[in-house]
Formats: sequence, C-alpha cells, structure tokens
Amino acid sequence: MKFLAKLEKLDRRIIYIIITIAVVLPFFFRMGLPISVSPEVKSVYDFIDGLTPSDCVFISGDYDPQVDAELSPMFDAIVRHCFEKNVKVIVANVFNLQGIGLVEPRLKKLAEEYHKVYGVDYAFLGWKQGFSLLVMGMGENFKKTWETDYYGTRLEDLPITQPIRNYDQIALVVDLTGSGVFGAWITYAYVQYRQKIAAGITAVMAADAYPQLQAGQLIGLLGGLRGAAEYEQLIHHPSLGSVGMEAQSWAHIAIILFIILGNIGYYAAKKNKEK
Amino acid sequence: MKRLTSVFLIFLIITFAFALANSSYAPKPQTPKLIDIPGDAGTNVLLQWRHFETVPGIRYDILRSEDGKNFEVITPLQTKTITYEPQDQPENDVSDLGYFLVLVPQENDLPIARVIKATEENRDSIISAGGKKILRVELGVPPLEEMEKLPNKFALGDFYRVIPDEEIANRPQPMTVPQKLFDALGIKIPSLGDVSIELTPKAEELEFVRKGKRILAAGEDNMPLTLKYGKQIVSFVTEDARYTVKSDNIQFLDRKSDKRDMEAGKHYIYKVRLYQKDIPIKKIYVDSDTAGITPQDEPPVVPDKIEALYDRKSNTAVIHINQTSGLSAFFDNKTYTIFKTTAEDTACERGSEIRKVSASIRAVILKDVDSTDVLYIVVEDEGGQTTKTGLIPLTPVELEKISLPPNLRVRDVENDRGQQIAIRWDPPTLAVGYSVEDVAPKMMQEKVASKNIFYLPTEKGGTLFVAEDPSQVPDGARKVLNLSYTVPGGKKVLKITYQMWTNSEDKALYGEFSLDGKDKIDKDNTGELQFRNIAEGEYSLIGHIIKSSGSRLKNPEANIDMKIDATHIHSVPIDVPPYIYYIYRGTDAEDLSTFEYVGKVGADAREFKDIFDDYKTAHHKYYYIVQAIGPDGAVAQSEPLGPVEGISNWFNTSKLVIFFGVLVFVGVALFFIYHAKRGKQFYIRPIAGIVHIDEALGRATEMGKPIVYITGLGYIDDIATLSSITILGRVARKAAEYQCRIFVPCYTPLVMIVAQETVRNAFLDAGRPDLYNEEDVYYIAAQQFAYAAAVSGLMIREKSAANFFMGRFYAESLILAETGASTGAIQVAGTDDMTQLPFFITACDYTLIGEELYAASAYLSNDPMQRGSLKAQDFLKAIEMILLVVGSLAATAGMWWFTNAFRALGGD
Amino acid sequence: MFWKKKVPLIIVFIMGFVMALQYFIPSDFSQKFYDTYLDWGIVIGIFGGVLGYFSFFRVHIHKVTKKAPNWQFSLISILCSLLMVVAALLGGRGTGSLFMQLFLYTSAAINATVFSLLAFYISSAAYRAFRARSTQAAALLLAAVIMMLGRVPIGDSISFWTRWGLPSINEISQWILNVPNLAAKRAIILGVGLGSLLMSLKIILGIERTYLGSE
Amino acid sequence: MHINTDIWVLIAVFFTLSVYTFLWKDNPLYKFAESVTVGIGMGFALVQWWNLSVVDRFWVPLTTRGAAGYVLIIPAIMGLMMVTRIIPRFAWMSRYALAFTIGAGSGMVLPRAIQANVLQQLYATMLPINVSWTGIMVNLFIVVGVLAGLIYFFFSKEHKGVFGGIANIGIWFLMVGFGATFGYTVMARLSLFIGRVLFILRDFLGMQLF
Repeated sequence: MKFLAKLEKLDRRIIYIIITIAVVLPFFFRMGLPISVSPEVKSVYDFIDGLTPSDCVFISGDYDPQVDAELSPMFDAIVRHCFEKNVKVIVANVFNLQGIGLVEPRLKKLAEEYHKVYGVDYAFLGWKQGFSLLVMGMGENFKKTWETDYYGTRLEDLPITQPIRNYDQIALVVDLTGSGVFGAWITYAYVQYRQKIAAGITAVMAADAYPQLQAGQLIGLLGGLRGAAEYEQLIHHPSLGSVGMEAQSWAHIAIILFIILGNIGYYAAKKNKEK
Repeated sequence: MKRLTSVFLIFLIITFAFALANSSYAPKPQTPKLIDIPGDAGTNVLLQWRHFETVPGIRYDILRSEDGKNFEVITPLQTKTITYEPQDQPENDVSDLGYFLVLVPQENDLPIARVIKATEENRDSIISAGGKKILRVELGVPPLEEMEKLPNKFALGDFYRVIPDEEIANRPQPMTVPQKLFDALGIKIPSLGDVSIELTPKAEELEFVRKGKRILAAGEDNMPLTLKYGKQIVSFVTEDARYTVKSDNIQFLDRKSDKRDMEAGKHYIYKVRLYQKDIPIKKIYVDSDTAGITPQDEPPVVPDKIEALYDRKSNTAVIHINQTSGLSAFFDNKTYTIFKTTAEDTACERGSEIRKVSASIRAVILKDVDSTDVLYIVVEDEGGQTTKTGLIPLTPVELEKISLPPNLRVRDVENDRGQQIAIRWDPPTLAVGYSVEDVAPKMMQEKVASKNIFYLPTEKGGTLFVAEDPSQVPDGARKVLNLSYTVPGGKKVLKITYQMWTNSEDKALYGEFSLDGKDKIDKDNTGELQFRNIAEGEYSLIGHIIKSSGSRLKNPEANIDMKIDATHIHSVPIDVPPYIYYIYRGTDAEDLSTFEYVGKVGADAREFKDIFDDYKTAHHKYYYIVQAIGPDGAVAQSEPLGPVEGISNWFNTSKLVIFFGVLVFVGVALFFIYHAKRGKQFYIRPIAGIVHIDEALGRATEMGKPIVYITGLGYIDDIATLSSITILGRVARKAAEYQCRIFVPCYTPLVMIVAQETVRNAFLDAGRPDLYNEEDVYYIAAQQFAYAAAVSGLMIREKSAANFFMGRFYAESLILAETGASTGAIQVAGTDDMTQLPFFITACDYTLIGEELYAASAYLSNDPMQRGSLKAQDFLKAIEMILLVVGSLAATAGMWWFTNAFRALGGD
Repeated sequence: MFWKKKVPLIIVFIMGFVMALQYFIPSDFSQKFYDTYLDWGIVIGIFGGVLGYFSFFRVHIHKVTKKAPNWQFSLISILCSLLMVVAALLGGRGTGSLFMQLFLYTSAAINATVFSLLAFYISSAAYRAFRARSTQAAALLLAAVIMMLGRVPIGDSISFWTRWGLPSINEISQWILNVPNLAAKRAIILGVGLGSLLMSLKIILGIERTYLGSE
Repeated sequence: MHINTDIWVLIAVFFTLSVYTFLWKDNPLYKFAESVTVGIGMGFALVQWWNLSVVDRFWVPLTTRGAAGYVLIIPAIMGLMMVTRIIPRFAWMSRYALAFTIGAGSGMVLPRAIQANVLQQLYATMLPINVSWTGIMVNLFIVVGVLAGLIYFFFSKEHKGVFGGIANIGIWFLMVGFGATFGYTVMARLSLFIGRVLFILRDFLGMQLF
C-alpha cells in the first residue's frame, strides 16, 4: 500500500526521462504500424489530385519555428503532390513573418527535386504587412495587394502570377498554421469570396477546426503529425510524418501508463488516509 | 558570467568571419541574344542567355537603353541559388578512363564540347587537335575556394556521368497488364481491374549496366537509361581549366506595357547585370556586353488553321479561323476581310469583299456564297499593313443541325461592383453520373517465378506464355516474378456524383436524391452522395435541384429519373454534350467588325461572366453574340444581344439575412445598454470563480508573498484582455488593502500602459498610493517564448503565492501553469480560448471557462454597462437557442427553406 | 478635453459605422474606399511597429545601465539583435545568407526546442492532474486517453474488438472529435462570438474606451 | 553514422541541448539561449519589418505612385502618432490613430462575425433528428450538446432544478471536449519534441533514418 501511495508523487524528472526513451527508441526499432487515412485528409488529397496543370494552389505557411516539426512535413507532402501533378504552386507567409525562413528553403529544395522553374511552376511571395487586410485584398486585386514577390520581381513579370486577378484564379488555398488564423482565412476569403480553403493545422488547433470543417467552410484538414503521415501515405512518399507517428505511439502509451499509475497511487493514498 | 559573455564574443567573431568569407568571384555573364517577335507591332523583344551552374550570383538585372549610355533597369530575375558540394567522391576521378575534351568553336557563340574516349591509334591526333585530358568530372558545384584554383571556362553540351548499379538493374520491374492476358493463359485471376506484375529486368538494361563506368553525351540512344544510372555533369576538370557545360537558358520578354514604352523602328540596347551580393552599402556585380535591336512592325501573320466548310443541307458556308502558333498572343492582327473569287484567281486579286470581321473571330457564317466559290482572306494589322491568304476552297459537307441554347439573355451581374456582365441561358440541368465501388478490396500477392511465365511486349499490349525451357524463350521476353491484384472485399458502395448546370438566376443550392425511396440531400453541395453497403441489383434514382427558397426547379432537365445498375463494379461518368459556346463582345450591333472574342465555355455552362478590369470600362453599352459550335464544325450564331452595361449596385441583396442579423443584434444590444445607462442593475448569478480569486488573495497575504497577474497575449481591443484588465483592477485593489506586492508582466506596450493606469488607480482607491511601484507593471517582449520564459523565471524567483492567468493565451499557457504549479502557488485562470482551457483546467486550482471570464469581470466591476451587455448576451443566446430548436425541428420535418435562410452565403 | 477625448470617439464611431455599412455596399465607390482603407491600415500598422521595437530596446538598455540582476543577458539580447541587422546589411536576406542562417540555426532552433519542452510538461501535467476525483474529471480523463490512442496507429492495432463489428478506438476518437467536442466548441464559439461582437459595438458607440487610456 | 561538423549545425545543437538543461533546473546556459533567441528574433523581425514593410509597402509606393503615393503620408503620420503613446505628455495623440484603426476594425468585424460566428454556426447546427445512425448518434448529440452548453453559459439564472440539470449536461460536453483537445495536444507537443530528436539524430549525428 505504502509503495502504491508513493506512485502518487513521482519526481517530474523520472517522467521526463521515460518520455525521452519512449520517443527516441522507435527511431532505432521500427514496427511499421499501418496508418488509416481519415476522410478529412483524403478530401484534401482528392481535391488536389483532381486539379490540372493549369490550376494554381496558394499555400500560406503561417507558422513559426515552434511548430515547424509538425507543419513542415505537411508542407513537403502537399507541395510534392502539387509538383507531381504539375499543379502551379504559389507560396506565401501571410500571417507569419518567421515562416519565411522555414518555408522558402524547403520550397527551393523540392522545386529542384522536381525540376520546377521559378516564376513558371512556382513562386514565393514571402510576407507583407497587413495580415487579414492582405487576405481581403487578394480577393479584390491579387497583384496590387502583393505587388512584388519576395525577391522583388513585379508579379506582372512572372508568368505564373500574371494571369491571377483574384481568388477566381486560385483553385485552393492551403493554410498551414499553428494558431487560429485559419479562422481569418475563413472569415475573409471563404465568407466573402467563397474561396476553397484547406487547412494544415497543428494537432492542438485541429481539434478547434472541426466546427468549421463540419460547417463546410474548410474542404479538408490535415491535423498534426498524423495528418502529415496520412498524406505521405496517400502520395506514397513516407517521410518525417510517418516515422514520427511511431514515436508518437510509444510516447502516448507511456503517458497513459503514467496516468494509470497516478490514479492507482491516488486511490492507494486515499485508502491510507481512511485507515 | 564572464565566461558566458566571452563564449558569446567568440560566437560573434565566427559569424562575422562567415560573412566576410563570402568571396566575390563571378565571370562576365553571356551577352543576351535578342529576338524580335515576328508578326507583332514591333513592341516585343525576347532576351535569351545562358546561366552556367558554376556562376555564383543572386540575381540578374535586365537593363535597357536607347542611347547606349544611360541604362534603366527593367526587371530583376532571381538565379537558382547554388548549393556548393564537397569534391571528394572518388568515382568522379575519370583520369584512368582516358576521356578527352575537344572544343569546337562556333560563330558568335560559346564553343561546343565533344568528349572522346581515346584509343592507342587516335590519342595523338586528338591531342594535336587541341584535345585536353579530362582528369575529373564534377556533378555539383565545388566550394568557391576550390573553384578559384582553376580558370572557369564555358562550353555547350549535356553530358552524364554513368555509374551503373547492378543492384538497381536487377530489381524486379513493375508493370500492369490487363486481366484477360491471364485468362488467355488459362490462369484464373478474380481481379477487380488490371493485374500488376513484376518482371525480370530488360536485357538491354543489364547490357547498359554491364558496360561499366563512362561519360555519355545527352541525346544518344537509351536516354532513359542514361538518366536512370547517370548524373548530369556540371563541369569537366583538366590540368589547365575547369570547363562548365551545365547551363540553363534564361529567357525574358520585354514588351510594351503601362510601365514601359517600346516603339517599332526604334533602336534599343540591352545588357544583363549579374549581382554577386545585394548589399545596400556596396553592390557587387558584373555587366555583360551590350547588344542592340530594332524591333519591327512586321506585316500581319495569316491564320495558320483555316477550315472552310460548305453545308449542302443549309447551303451556307462556315469558316473556322484559328491561330495555333504560340506567338499568336503577340500578333497585332486587327481585321479579317473575306473575299469571294474564282479558282482561276490564284493571285487573289479579283475577289469581291463579302464580309469584314474582327481578327479575334473564331468562326464566320457566310450565307451569300455557293459551293463553287473560292475564298481568300486579307488580314490587316493595327499598323494598317495587310497580308493575303492563299485561295481557300470550300469543302462540301453535311453538317448536323445545331441550335443555340434557349432563352439567351444578357444581364448586368447583380450585387457586384459593376465590373461584370453576364450572358445567361437555359435550361437549368441536373447532370448525374455514378460509380459502384468496392469499399475494401483485398490486396492479393502471388509469387509465380516457379511457374515460368514470360511476358513479351508487342504493339498491342503484349502477351503472356509459359515456357519450361528458357532456351526457347524469344529475346525481348521477360520472366514474370510476382503478381499483385485486388479482389472484391464484399461490401459495395454506390457513389452518386452530380453537377448542377445552372446560372445564378436559378438560385440553385444543392441536389436532393432518392434511391428506391431512400432519401439523401447534399446540403453543402459537395456534388457527391454515398449509399453504403448496397445489395446487388437494379435501382431507380430520382433527383431534383433545390432552390434557396426550398422548392424544386420545375423544368424536366432539372429533374432526373434514371436506372442504376449496381450488379457489378463499374462507373458511369457524367456526360457533357460536345458543344462549345464562343462569346463575342461588340460596341455596335450593326457593325459586326466591332465584335471581339471574349471567351468560350463548354456545354455544361449556363452562364458566361465577362469580367472587366475596372468599373469604368464596364460602364458602357455593350452587345454580345454567342456562337454554338458543334463537334463536326457546324455553327449557330445568335443575333446581337443587348445593349447592356455594367452597373455598380448600392446594396448587396444576397447579404440581406446578415443585414437583418446585424439589425436584431444591434437592436437588442442598444435596448439593454439604454437601460444600463439609466442605471438599471441587472441580476447576474454569482460566479464560482470569484470566491477563488479572493481565496487566492487571502492565501497570498497570509504567506506574505507576492501575487503575479498575467493579462495574456491579447491586444488591447480584445474582449478577453479588457475583461482581464477589469479583474486586475479588483485584484490590485484587494492587494493594496492586504498590502501584498503584485507583479504584472505585460506582452504588448499598449496593454502595459493601460495596466499601469489600472493598478495605479486601484492603489489610489485603496488609499495606499505609497505602495504602488511602477516597476512592477512592466513590458517584457512581444515574443511568445521570451515572454513565457521570463514569466516562469519571475514565478520561480519571487516564489509567488498566487498566480492569475486571465485573458487570451496560446501555447505558452501550459509553460506558465506548470511552472506555477511546481512552485506550489495557488492559481486561478480564465480564458475564452478553447484550445488553452484544458491546460488551465488541469494545471490550475480554478478556471473561468469562456464567457465566465466576461461574466466575472462584469460581476466584479459594478459598472452597469458591463452587466447590461452581459444581459444582452444572455438575451441573444436565448434567441440563438430558440432558433436552434426550431431549425432542427424544421430540418427534421424536411422544411429546409428555414435552415437555408441562415446559410447567409454573403457574396455570391 | 474636446480634442483629447471627443474627437477620437467621433472618429471611432464614424469609422466603425462606415466600415460596417461598407460590407453591404458592393458599389465601385465603396470598394475604392475599402481599398484605400486597406492601404492606410497597412501603413499605420507599419509605423505602429516602432512601438514594440522601441519598448524592447528601452527595457533592455534600462536593465543594462541599471545593472539589474542578469543584466548581462539583456546585453546579449541587444548585441544579438544588432548582429542580425549587421548581417542583413552585409549579406542580404536570401536563402543561405548569414542573416537567414543565423535565424534558422539559433532563434528558430531554440524556439522549436523550448516549445518541445511542452512535451514533457504536458506529460507531467497529465500524470499530476488526471485523477478521477469526480465523474466529470473521469470523463475528461477518459476522453483524453481515447484521443491519445485514437490518433496513433497503435490505436487501430489494439482495438481487437472490431472483429465483433464494434467501432475501433480510432473511430471512437473521431466520433468524440466530431460530435461532443464539436458541440462544446460550437457552444463556446456561439457565446464568445456574441461577447466580442458586443465589445466591438461598445467600442464603436464609445462606451468601451479603455484602449484609449486615461490621461 | 558520421557527425556533422558544419559550424551552423554545431551552434544549433549547442543551443538545443542548453535549452534541455532547463528540465533539470534553471541555469545560465538556458538563460544564455533564451537571451540569444530573444535578440536574434527581435533582430530578424526588425530587418524583415524594415525591408518588407517600410520599404516595400510605404517608401516604394510613396516615391513611385505620384499623387496616389503621397496620400500615404496621412496614415504614416497617424502611425507615428501611435508611437507618441510612449511619451506621456503627447500620449493623447496616439488616440487618433487608435481610434481610426480600432474603430474601423470593430466596424469590419461586426457583419463578418455575425455571418461566420453566428449565422453560419447556427446553420450548421440545425440538423435533422431522424431515426438513423447520424440522426441520433451525431445530429441529436450535437444539437443537445450545443443547447446544454449555451445554457451552462447563461448568467441571468442560477443553476438550480431542471435548468441546473441541463447546465450540468453542458459541463459534461465541455469536459469531454477539453479532454479531446488535451489528448490531441499531447500529440502536437510530442511532435515538436520528435522534431528536435530528428534534428539531433539525422542532421547532427548523420543517421540514415529513411
């Protein structure tokens, strides 16, 4: 009984160590668990899969380093998919300046991997002051709102952006974010201009996005690392996301065990008190 | 501490070293080739030059000048950023393979590179011909310091370094073949579709691999293999120099625009400027040599695809005119004049004019010709120059009768800025397709290597056969190693896909279907419906289009009643009639030559929106002509429709519901605010949280330890922050009374200023202004993590007895709450942010959930206004609840018009 | 008084009223007005930015000069920010530039790491606080556990009962997410939404004026 | 496995590890990392702000757009007024700018929020409650849950009797919702950690993971 009661207050550090082990080990011993694809991810995949080379997808990397690990796998997976389908890709960081440093190098790398030409197959707009104002402005006049791309080239001079007047020429907006800004996209881009929006959201916010998803304001949703893993599975390109899921599994088990231990301890302690 | 600062200084120095290490090494960029776009008004010039992989630089500027002295920058173009690669791969050393590089000089261009493998005989002749022995090839760009060792020369050519990989070559190669091939072979495979097989590798591939390491020039045969086993060579290294061959061709089109002018016959001089670094203080760049050009206004280019048909049935001729050339976008053709003449008139001079149309016309109907006539067209461009086509004989045909869509009309687009005009037609149509799919097909795999099945590719798909003895296998045949295929998993699903071919006047919302009495609606108009695990057999599907009013569209095309065959896995796509509609816009109904092509739509459209760049241009009288084009070339043309003009509207009727919503909201709010202003005290039920706030304060005073109050990361116009400020007022006041210290670290400057005022006033009210310390209400940094870290530090250092987290929070919430908990402080939190509530709930002693935060602030501040608005909130909530109940009941009763009223699309 | 309090409130009212109305007016004029506002808003925001940077430097310089506890760290912060400016001046902002490298390999890396600390905090929080003290606490606990299992592959592997046609853990977690969770969130959105709406209205009407500060 | 000696990676590794030392206890290494990221982050923001905002969005239009550009001086002045907030004597000036932006902001939010946060949500919650799986297990639960939730947040009446009972149901829904969010978040936080582990294993220790 005494021993069980001790379970109620383990030292934080013990928990930390065990979590670390649970996360690191799977990188060496892989189980290769299958991942079932959820409908909201599938619908994003299907939508992009249905696009033609003349279509254009606008991806906004509205996230900062804190959530890089979770969202960059999504970014890679989606951009890969677009490039494979030869769909045009315009990338920006509408809501997050820090996103530039995270997204731009990845985009360049992928573009080289798929032999894509800047300004023709893809473009990078970076960040500009304005947040929601930008989102609205794009609905009115895309080129005037952005004026130039991240490197200072006027958008009229880029074959890819030249024909884009407003959201009508953008098949899909993909918002990758660790915060609630997808809400702003909905309020300003969907509500006003009926722009189709898909969101790649960190697991936290994802739980939050389900009302909008169910209300049909989002066409689909990638939730956290799992979302990325699922998408990777759909495009047959297992990568960061898939490996991460293994570690996830084990860490989750560890935490659940801790919860159980904690409760055992809790009741044991209560018994002791009653005695 | 000293150590730390020194560590930092070292770190500084290193990084600076890096900054300066970026050397400045770049050769002159290639002089741009200038090309005058043919057939244009002399207002387009194409620039072309090569950018070699090994040339460092961040971007090119394109400069133009008229006098050759002062150049203006037209536009910057980014170069591909170079990734420098280490050079130590041994397989890149080719000195032992005996390859020689020979450069073939060219007229005003870089020399062409040839790579020759030397033999005993020809070695000397190669060397005498200036051949250089290739020591090393480079598949990436070497680091700058490496590159500076050798002069960098450039040549043209694509070469590949082939390092064949037996392992890859021997891998079984996938392929799919139709199931029937196996039936022919007598092997039964219950597959759902094609069977994917794995074959032994092709003989030629193995042969290619066995040839060993070598350098291959692109364009030779078996290019795919070269790409598979080879890597493109960036540069060859000989004793005396590095010859870079890998380059990409950069193109830029300089054309007349509102920003830049360009005139035919005027001389322009161009050069390109390669930037090494872009430093505000000092720019490092190299200019190319200049090149000049005088763009010409060429005579017009005649359409390259003219098809003249004579329809015997209706005795009319139709001419289809197309410019297929990619350059046609630049042409300045203005009008086509069609002449009628005789076959003898080979010079096209004696014809009589029968029609003059704009050069953007795609199809012309001619009633006044007969089958024996011969035509020719005179093309005139903006500059008044003309060109004639050759003689165009009429091809006699019998065309299907084609008719224009019913009820063609032009309208100004409603609820818009006035820059759109719509051409609409009928009938609204519900187009349905379906597919019977297997929910969970099983993946089957089979090893058949032992069965000696061989695959022989032929023109039509290939054949399978069994051969016991490998010797009798014809060459080119490959052994089948593995099969994989899918078999039915049992459960079937029926997917109905539909499209509503309607225009906005029909106000169509979504489709409603019923499959043998099983009703389904697609409220969000996703265009797809699913009927899960259905039994095999025939079904009948009835479908309708539902309007926003809730009623169905009446016309027969908008209602379908079809048979569905769900006996086997297959799909029936939506079929779209093969018509195309061309839309033309003109300013004068009488003069057809004013009509210009504005766009085309398929037969699934019921509307074409002509969108202008701005309101002004749309705000004129316009006429429209619609042409229907049949698959066989038959044409039907409408009379000019209109006139119509773009009108900008003053109220967006599609937002009426929202407008009404706003009115109700404001009305209710004003009512309560009014009563509150008159000092009416509204009742608010006591909020549990408040007790805990006082409790926490009491605890802090007992222990004589300070309080930490966090106003969150929200901005000053955020309701959560404002409520937090109100509560802060109360907390600070109590703190002053109990004389315990209170820290308020702030996230944004504005909030800090307001917080300072609040706390100061609170201490004043409590009569203890002496205790107020400005330093305790301070700004940290508007950076989430910096803030979280600093606050955690504060809580640990000061061993605060009570922590309050009120306002808007993000991911840092848990950092704060956990650190607070670890110091054993009593914590009260409150936020309206759904995502962070769980953490406060788990890690804090009490949490104000969502609106409770507002309520608490209203309760604490005896400000009637706050109570009033809380009351209004309750009242509106009550309305929401009633609407919800009624709405759900209506939906259950199938009265969708009620819920649809709330759809409030806004905009379309 | 008039210039310091009345006029701002009048501006607030006019701007608020006009912008709210503008939403319903598609006309060319209203759109132009709207575009102009967008431009202006952006520019105002730009200069508003100064406030943050100023406060940052003021706080830290203050610390250094006053030799407040840990002032050295404030010094480091200041130096680092200056270093970034210098780096940008020297090498530009492009990929691979010193500026970007510095950001990616220090700031970005550190922030990511700090937020990964949350992985540990959340575990200890779960262990410490997830006690089935009451039925509701138990509900919260259970939902969390199911969610944890349901969102990872292992959840599917361990739900042996699916063979009896019962929903797998994954499906249950989906249901929790799409139904009770959605209901809870929507209830909060509906209420909180009204709250912020009222706040906007009170701001427009000049009733809520905390943000203006007192003099 | 060969250790990456790229200076940048080493720097990142150094900082990553020094942050983790915080798990044991607060220490100078951690404080150092903290102050560095604060500084670098601020510098980054500052530079990007200057180039992307001040230059691209203000200076360039001002100098190139002619009359249309000069108009931008007005908002620029307002922006500067905002800054006067830090000088108590002129603080009142900032009110004009604040009034302009916050007023317009509130006005803009009003109709849009009513559309997205009220009407759209109501529309999505008005669900048919017929006798079927979705009818009961989904729609009914959602409608009841939302109603109960709203009642829980009803402040004009004490939680007693039937009313209190329904409010209690509301709490149940909220709790389950919070639980779900928590469970979800665990995942998110772990993936951050996984991200760092990946960095150490792959980028630093150069292990082949896939």
